[in-house]
Amino acid sequence: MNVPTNYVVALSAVLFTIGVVGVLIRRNAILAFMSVELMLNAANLAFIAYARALQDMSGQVFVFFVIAVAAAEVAVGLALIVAIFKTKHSIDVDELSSLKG
Amino acid sequence: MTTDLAVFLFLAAIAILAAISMLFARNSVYSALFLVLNLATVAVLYLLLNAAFIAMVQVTVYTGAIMVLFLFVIMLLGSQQAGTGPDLPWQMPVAITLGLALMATLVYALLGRPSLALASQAVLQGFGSPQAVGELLFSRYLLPFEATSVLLLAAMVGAIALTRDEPEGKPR
Amino acid sequence: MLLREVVQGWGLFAYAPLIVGLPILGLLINMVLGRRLGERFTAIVASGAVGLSFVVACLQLAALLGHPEGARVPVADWITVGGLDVAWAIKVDTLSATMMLMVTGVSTLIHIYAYGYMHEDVRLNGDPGRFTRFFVYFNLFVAAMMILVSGDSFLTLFVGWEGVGLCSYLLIGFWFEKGKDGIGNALAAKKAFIVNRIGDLGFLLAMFLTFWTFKSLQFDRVFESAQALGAAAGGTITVITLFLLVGAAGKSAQIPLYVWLPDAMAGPTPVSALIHAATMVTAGIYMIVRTHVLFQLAPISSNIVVIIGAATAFFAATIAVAQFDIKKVLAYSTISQLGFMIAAVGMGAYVAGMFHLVAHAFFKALLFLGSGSVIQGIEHGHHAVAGHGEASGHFDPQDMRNMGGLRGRMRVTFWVYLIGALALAGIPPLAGFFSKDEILASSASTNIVVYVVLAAAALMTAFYMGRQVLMVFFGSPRSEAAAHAHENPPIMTVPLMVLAGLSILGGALNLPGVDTLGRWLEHVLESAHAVPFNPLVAALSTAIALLAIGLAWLLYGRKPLLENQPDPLARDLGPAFVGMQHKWWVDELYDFLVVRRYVWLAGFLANTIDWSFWHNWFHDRVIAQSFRAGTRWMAESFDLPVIDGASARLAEWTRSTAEGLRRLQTGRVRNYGIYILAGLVVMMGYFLLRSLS
Amino acid sequence: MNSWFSILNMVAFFPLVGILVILLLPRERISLIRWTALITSLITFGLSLVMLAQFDRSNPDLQMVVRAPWIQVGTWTIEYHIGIDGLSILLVLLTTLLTPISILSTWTAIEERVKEFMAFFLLLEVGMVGVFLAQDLFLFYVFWEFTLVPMYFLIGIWGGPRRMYAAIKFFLYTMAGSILMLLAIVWLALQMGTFSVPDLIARGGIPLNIQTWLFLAFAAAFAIKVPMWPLHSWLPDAHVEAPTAGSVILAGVLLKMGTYGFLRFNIPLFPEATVRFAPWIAGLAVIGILYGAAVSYAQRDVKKLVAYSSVSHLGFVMLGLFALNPQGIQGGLLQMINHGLSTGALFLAVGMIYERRHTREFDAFGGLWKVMPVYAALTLIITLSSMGLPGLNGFVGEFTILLGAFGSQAIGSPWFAGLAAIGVILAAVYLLYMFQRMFMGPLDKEENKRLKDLGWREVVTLAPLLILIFWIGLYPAPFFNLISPSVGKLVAAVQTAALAAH
Amino acid sequence: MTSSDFSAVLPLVIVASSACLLLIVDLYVPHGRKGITGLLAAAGLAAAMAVTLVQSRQPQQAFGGMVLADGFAAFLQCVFLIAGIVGIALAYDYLRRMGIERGEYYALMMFVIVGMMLMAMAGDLIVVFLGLETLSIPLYVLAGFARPRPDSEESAMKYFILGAFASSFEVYGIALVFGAAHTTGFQGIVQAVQLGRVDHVLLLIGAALILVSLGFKVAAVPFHMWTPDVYQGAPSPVTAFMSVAVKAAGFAALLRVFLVAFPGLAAEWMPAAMALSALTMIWGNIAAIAQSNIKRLLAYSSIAHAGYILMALPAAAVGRVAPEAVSGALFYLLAYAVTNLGAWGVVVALESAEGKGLLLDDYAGLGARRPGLALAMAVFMFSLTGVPPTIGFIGKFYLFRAVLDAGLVWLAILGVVTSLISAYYYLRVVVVMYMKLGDPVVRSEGWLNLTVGLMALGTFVFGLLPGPLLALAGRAGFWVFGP
Repeated sequence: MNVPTNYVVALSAVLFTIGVVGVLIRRNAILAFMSVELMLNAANLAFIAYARALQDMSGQVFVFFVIAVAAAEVAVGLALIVAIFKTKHSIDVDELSSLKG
Repeated sequence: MTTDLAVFLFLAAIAILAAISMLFARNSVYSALFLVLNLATVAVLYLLLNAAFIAMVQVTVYTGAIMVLFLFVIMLLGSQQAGTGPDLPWQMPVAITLGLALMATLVYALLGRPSLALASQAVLQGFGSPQAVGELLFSRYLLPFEATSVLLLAAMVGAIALTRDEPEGKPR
Repeated sequence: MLLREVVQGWGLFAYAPLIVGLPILGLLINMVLGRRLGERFTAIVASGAVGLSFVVACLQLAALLGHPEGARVPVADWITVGGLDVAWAIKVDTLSATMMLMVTGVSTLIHIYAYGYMHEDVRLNGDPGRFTRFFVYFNLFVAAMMILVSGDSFLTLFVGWEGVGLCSYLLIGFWFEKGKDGIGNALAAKKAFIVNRIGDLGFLLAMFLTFWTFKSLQFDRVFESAQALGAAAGGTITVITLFLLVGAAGKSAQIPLYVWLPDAMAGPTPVSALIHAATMVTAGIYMIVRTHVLFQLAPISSNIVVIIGAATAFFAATIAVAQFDIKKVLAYSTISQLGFMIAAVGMGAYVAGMFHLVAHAFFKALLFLGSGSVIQGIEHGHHAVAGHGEASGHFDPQDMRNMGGLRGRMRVTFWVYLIGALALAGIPPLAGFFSKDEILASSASTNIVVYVVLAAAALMTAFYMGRQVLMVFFGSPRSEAAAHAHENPPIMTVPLMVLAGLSILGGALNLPGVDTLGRWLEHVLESAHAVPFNPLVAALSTAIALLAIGLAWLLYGRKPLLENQPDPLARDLGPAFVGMQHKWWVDELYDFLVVRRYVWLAGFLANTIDWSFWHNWFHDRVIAQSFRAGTRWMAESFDLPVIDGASARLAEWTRSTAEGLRRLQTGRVRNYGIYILAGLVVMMGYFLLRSLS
Repeated sequence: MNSWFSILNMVAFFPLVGILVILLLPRERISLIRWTALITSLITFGLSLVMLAQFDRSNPDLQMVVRAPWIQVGTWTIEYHIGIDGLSILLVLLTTLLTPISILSTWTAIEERVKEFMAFFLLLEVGMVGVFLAQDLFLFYVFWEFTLVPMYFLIGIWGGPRRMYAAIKFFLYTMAGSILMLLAIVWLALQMGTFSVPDLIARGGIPLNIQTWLFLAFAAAFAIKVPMWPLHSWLPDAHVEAPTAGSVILAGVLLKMGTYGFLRFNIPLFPEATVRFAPWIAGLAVIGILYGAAVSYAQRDVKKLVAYSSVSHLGFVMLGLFALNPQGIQGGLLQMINHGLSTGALFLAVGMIYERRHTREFDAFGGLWKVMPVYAALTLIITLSSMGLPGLNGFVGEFTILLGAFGSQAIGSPWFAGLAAIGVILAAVYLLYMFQRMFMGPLDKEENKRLKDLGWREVVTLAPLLILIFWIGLYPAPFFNLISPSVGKLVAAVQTAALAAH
Repeated sequence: MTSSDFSAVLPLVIVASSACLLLIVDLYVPHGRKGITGLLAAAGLAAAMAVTLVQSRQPQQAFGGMVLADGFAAFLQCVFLIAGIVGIALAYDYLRRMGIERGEYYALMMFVIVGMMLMAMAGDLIVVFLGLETLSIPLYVLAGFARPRPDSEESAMKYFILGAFASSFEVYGIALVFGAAHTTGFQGIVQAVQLGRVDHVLLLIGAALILVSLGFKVAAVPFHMWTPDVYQGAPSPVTAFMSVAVKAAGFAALLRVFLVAFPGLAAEWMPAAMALSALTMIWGNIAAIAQSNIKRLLAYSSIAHAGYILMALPAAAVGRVAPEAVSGALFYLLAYAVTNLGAWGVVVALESAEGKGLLLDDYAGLGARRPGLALAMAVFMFSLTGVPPTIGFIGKFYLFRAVLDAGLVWLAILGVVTSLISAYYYLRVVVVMYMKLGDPVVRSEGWLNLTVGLMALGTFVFGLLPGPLLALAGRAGFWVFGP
């Protein structure tokens, strides 16, 4: 594909931002996680684009690591959600506000 | 406008739309499915950017495993429609404004970079192949690779610790 | 150094330190043993110590006859700092020896008298335990007075100066639970000390100036370099002497600082006699004479001294005329006489001043002791009438309106009192005639205005003394107490008789033409010039005195006052009498101008400025509370109503802002995320702007 | 003399031995604990007398120096560097004297948590002595701040009803000043490469504009401690709430740390700035003298009155120090001791009546002289000493201070001393007022009629102070002899620097 | 992988493998005896510590520059390991008391330490990222370890969401840096900057993103908001460990990345770091005053201290001062670790099973009830305030020295002024303990007492004689800049 790298990176930036906004505006914890995944995914896109442009495989290896990390995060995160659901019967992050002040 | 660019713009549009849809979908299941769409689109982009192996990983791990897990949890908890009360005041507008500011900054800065043209360079033999990735992983990136294994182990243990039921855990 | 060597080196001067040491020894003995060994012991120790001091003073006199230039007897180093070098040293010269003799002599007599007086007084006042304390203070006073007169430097003089002030304070406040409202005596004591301190401030400043001008505080050195510098330091010397005058005005009760002395009569009568008539109050005169070298170099100051002295002499006399308290009359008389002396030394008539000082000490001590005798006689009478105990309300044993006709009941007292009064009035050949005449003669030869003022004062002096004697001793008793009064025991009357003798013979000290005192003091007051005897002035003075006494007889003697009859003078003088009676409202004026201002200022500073504003408002409210308010801004979890004591507005403001910013630590994850994002956007924007510019 | 068993180390750290013993004692053995503390402090006092005996009074320099590297920070060597000279010896003696006296005063006053009290008290002594001995800025700062801690506890645990407020305020205010000093110390060391005070003085050569800032930073710490007007707001609170022994030490020693700081650090380290600031400091001192006196007069609580009187008295000290001539500085130094003695004694006296009546309001007293003659007489002497009656110690100090300030070139005008001298009158006004309200007048309160006069322990507590009050008042030569060589050296140095600056 | 590579990461290997071993052993340890696992974990950490101390070697690179094993890393590793051991000691009885005694606790804690060690020795951004994640993920779990206590779960969830959010920033930042400098190795970045081959703007944006993420970890304002909530909700021993070790790890990465990789950008990030530091000091200290819960108070205190340490970053931007500033930060971290761990120990001692005993008022009367414990707490509070002679004072002193040396006088003044403010709330703790009456419920548990005692002793003794530690920190500071 013959597209300027900047375009690809800009796309990644847009996706990243959508992810950021997603974390901030969705109250559903699962949605927040998914938004985080979107952010990571955006970063991966940037890695791949740079890897291609620089002819450096390192970028792709990073993506490999990031995906692994994402998997780990999801495992723990979902476990956490399940655990909280068990006690609170809700996954609304706004309801997690007994600690404040 | 070259074909490549047209393809790219098309895919980009799908990815962005999918992402936005994920954001605003009422039902979490739909959100998850939009995210799957987004991830798949990006995987196509990976493929086009000479990252075949990573594209495969993306499809199998992300779309295949992770998102299924998500869907599974959503179904399990029956929490498709979480959050019915009034939203936090100001949260939405402020978040979107700041998000737009961030996007503007990033996009402005990134587009203004000296272009790293993709076409002019011939891709090296085996660039992005599983073999190349594997070689790097086990030479230069041996330590991070090992670290990842520890990380995954830790995550596993953690997930178990968080969900395991313990009948005997009685406070003293 | 062994004592013998000392004696060999200094001759009899070597004993000079004893003059201070003996009274101190006496007071130490009394402090330790006095209460255990009884009144007699105490009185003997105290009087003995002072008596021995008198003996030592006589030894100094003897030594001076051989070595009239005197001596300086160092005892110990005191303050040696930088260029300042002050030692405890005794200066014996003819001037200080005169004072020593006079003070110790009169003191001895008064000590003896006080034994008798205080014996009764402590019983009348209901606390016999204080007998010893009185003599401790008395001895302390003599010691301090000796330090004052024998000091060889400004600073050691100042020690005595403040020391006598302290004793004065202690003795005025001796019956600290008595007086008006139970606190009057304490207030009088405090007033005396503080007014004296104002004078002391002048003295202090004079010392500072002296030191930095002449690099020393020792009299001899200061005078030497002052004479060397002469007119070159004229301005400074004028300032120094003016400050010294402030000091003298404080101690010798001159305008404007005389107000403490009448109040000081709250002390037991021997105190009034010793401290507030004979000795302490003359310290100012002594000091001016001591520093006459400076005053001579500062004519302006000398003139002011004269003005102050003459004005005081006249002013105080006017007040004395209209008083009814037997001691108050004497107190104002003292102030007036001190004015005479001050005027004299201001005119350069140092010898005359000193002469009057000594003579006045005799007859004024006599008068005070006599008045004490009268008062105690009246009190006895009062007790005899009213039975025992203090319960009997408003009776004032010092009010002359309650007396009258004591001549027959207290014969000795009457006679000695009469002698003292005539001496004070200036009837020849008593001591007062010669000494006062010398002052009048000097003034006549220097400034006729001063002469007139002083002569007027002398006229009033004779008048009020006549008035007093007539009111107290003649006529018939105006109260039951007076009717039952009786004479006091010899322990009190014998000293009176001795003093009466001295009042009669005191004039011999410096008879015109013989000038014993003048020659004696010549060794110190080189420049003192004796004014020749002026027969005209003498005759005039005598005439004035007789006239005044006659006037008094016309008013009070011809038709003695009856009980509750108003003073005939009030009718004759009208409003002026009211003014005199109320001391021209000076106390009230001071109270209004100074005391109340200061009380208000102190209260304002303390309560408003320091506490309300600075402590409570600025520190506790502005600093601490704005702090707490800011805190609540950032982390809203604290109970807002807790803001204790905050003004309503501040609280409201805090509340509303805190309410508005409640969202900061809301506990909502998504809010927290906003902060992260905002931080990022700001930082990134900043970076971008920096890198682009 | 670089031995760890040097006498200075012994003086400074012997109380630690006592603390150790106290900590090992069971807390119920109150009397044993008290005796241990008392004996420890007495031995410390004895050791300080040994130190005095070894002191060479003709030598203006530091003596008995112990100097050893302590901490290496980067290129700096922070040293354990202590020594004594004429500027500090009297203050050390004052500290070691007041400590046993204060401990004795707590015999019946402190009944709760005696163990902690005594431990903190001895700890405080270590800190105070350390402050006066330290010759390394860092070490000094450590001791300086360290004294806050035990004092904070003494006020906070054993104080009056508002003790927490007072304790925190005391801590915060003092710390507020000293942190600026810390920065200045670090800055100084960065520029000069050493913390050693003698070395810094010897090296000199700090430019005037920098001296100005450093002077102010140091002054911030010391002026709050003194406290100079208008930084005195913490003082009445701390004094009123502190237990008697705490007040005695606070007034007697801790405040002196401020004035000592000016003398030891500000003046020799920043001589040009000192000369430049002298009139300003003198001005503040004079305001403090008059203001403190006026405010004292309006107080109705005896302890508060005495507390405010410290503002006035320390104004004299500051005025003397910044006269920058031998009279002023020696007077100031002596006045520090005098104030420690007389105000310390006043606080003791107030504590004695407080213990009997549990109030300090004037209105509760009156006519006490009648029932407590010994108490009244002793208090009178102390009061007179405090108001500077000649023949007692206060006069010697005040007179020399005023004399020095009057002719001081650094202050530049006799007006300062002239106005300050009015403070002498005002002192008489408020002190005599206090005496009158407490001891004179009729004895009309029922509670007062049965008061017991002082017991032997209380008289013994006051006796050493009274002896010194008379001694210094009548024969101060030994004291002046101790301090004059060092002061002479200091004055010479400052004057050289001042000349060089002009 | 060569043997030198291996030796460079030996401590890390020890910790990781003992963690794995622990997982296995734990299966055979019966319930109620899980303490054994704790002891084994502590032994593993101690072994790693011993190795670290013995190694104490010349700076070296391993794994092709992925790892920089130097004094800096070794120093911080010691801090982590100490924190870990203390975390175990505090948890030993606490877990049983709270009914959450599970063997995974220790294993997870060791995984966290592995992550931290990776961060401290990272020579490449990817290692930083992986270290960060290895640190964070088990830590999320640990925060929620007291489940089903709602507070604990809430704390874990908050931490998780925000943590993941923040690390995504880092990933994106690394991507941009990779694009800008063509590498993620520190040395590569430096060389690229020197050779001018680098896209400055891109690099800056990447740096900003990384700064946000690391700022989150060290709890710098405005990325700190999670701290009080998470600290409050997490089990106290975890909080103790977290407040010390995570902060240290965050600073390790922050200092490494910004001083080793991005010195070329100092002109830009220095003002930002200054602002962050200033804000953090102000906010942390002021907000702490209003707290009535001791855990929240210590959380804000922890934020405030992050502000102080952050001062080292702008100071280090002045090249001459850099080693000094880094040493200052390192020493401060150690000082903070010792002090804060002790303070949390006291918190643990007072926390009762129901999660009660955490209010400041619950400390009333501690001075009378448990003088030793109260004294220790007082020492910690004074140390946190920075009163000599405590280690906290030396830490501040050393740090301010660097800051002043760098000419940042106003920052130093702000630092001292805010530490004055901090005195207010630290003293309040002391006030409550000693000057208020109360009857607190206090545990007396062997390990706990020992730990608190040791920390108090350390706080005091190293405050008097900080020489050796200062020397260590000094050398570590110099070594960060490589041979």
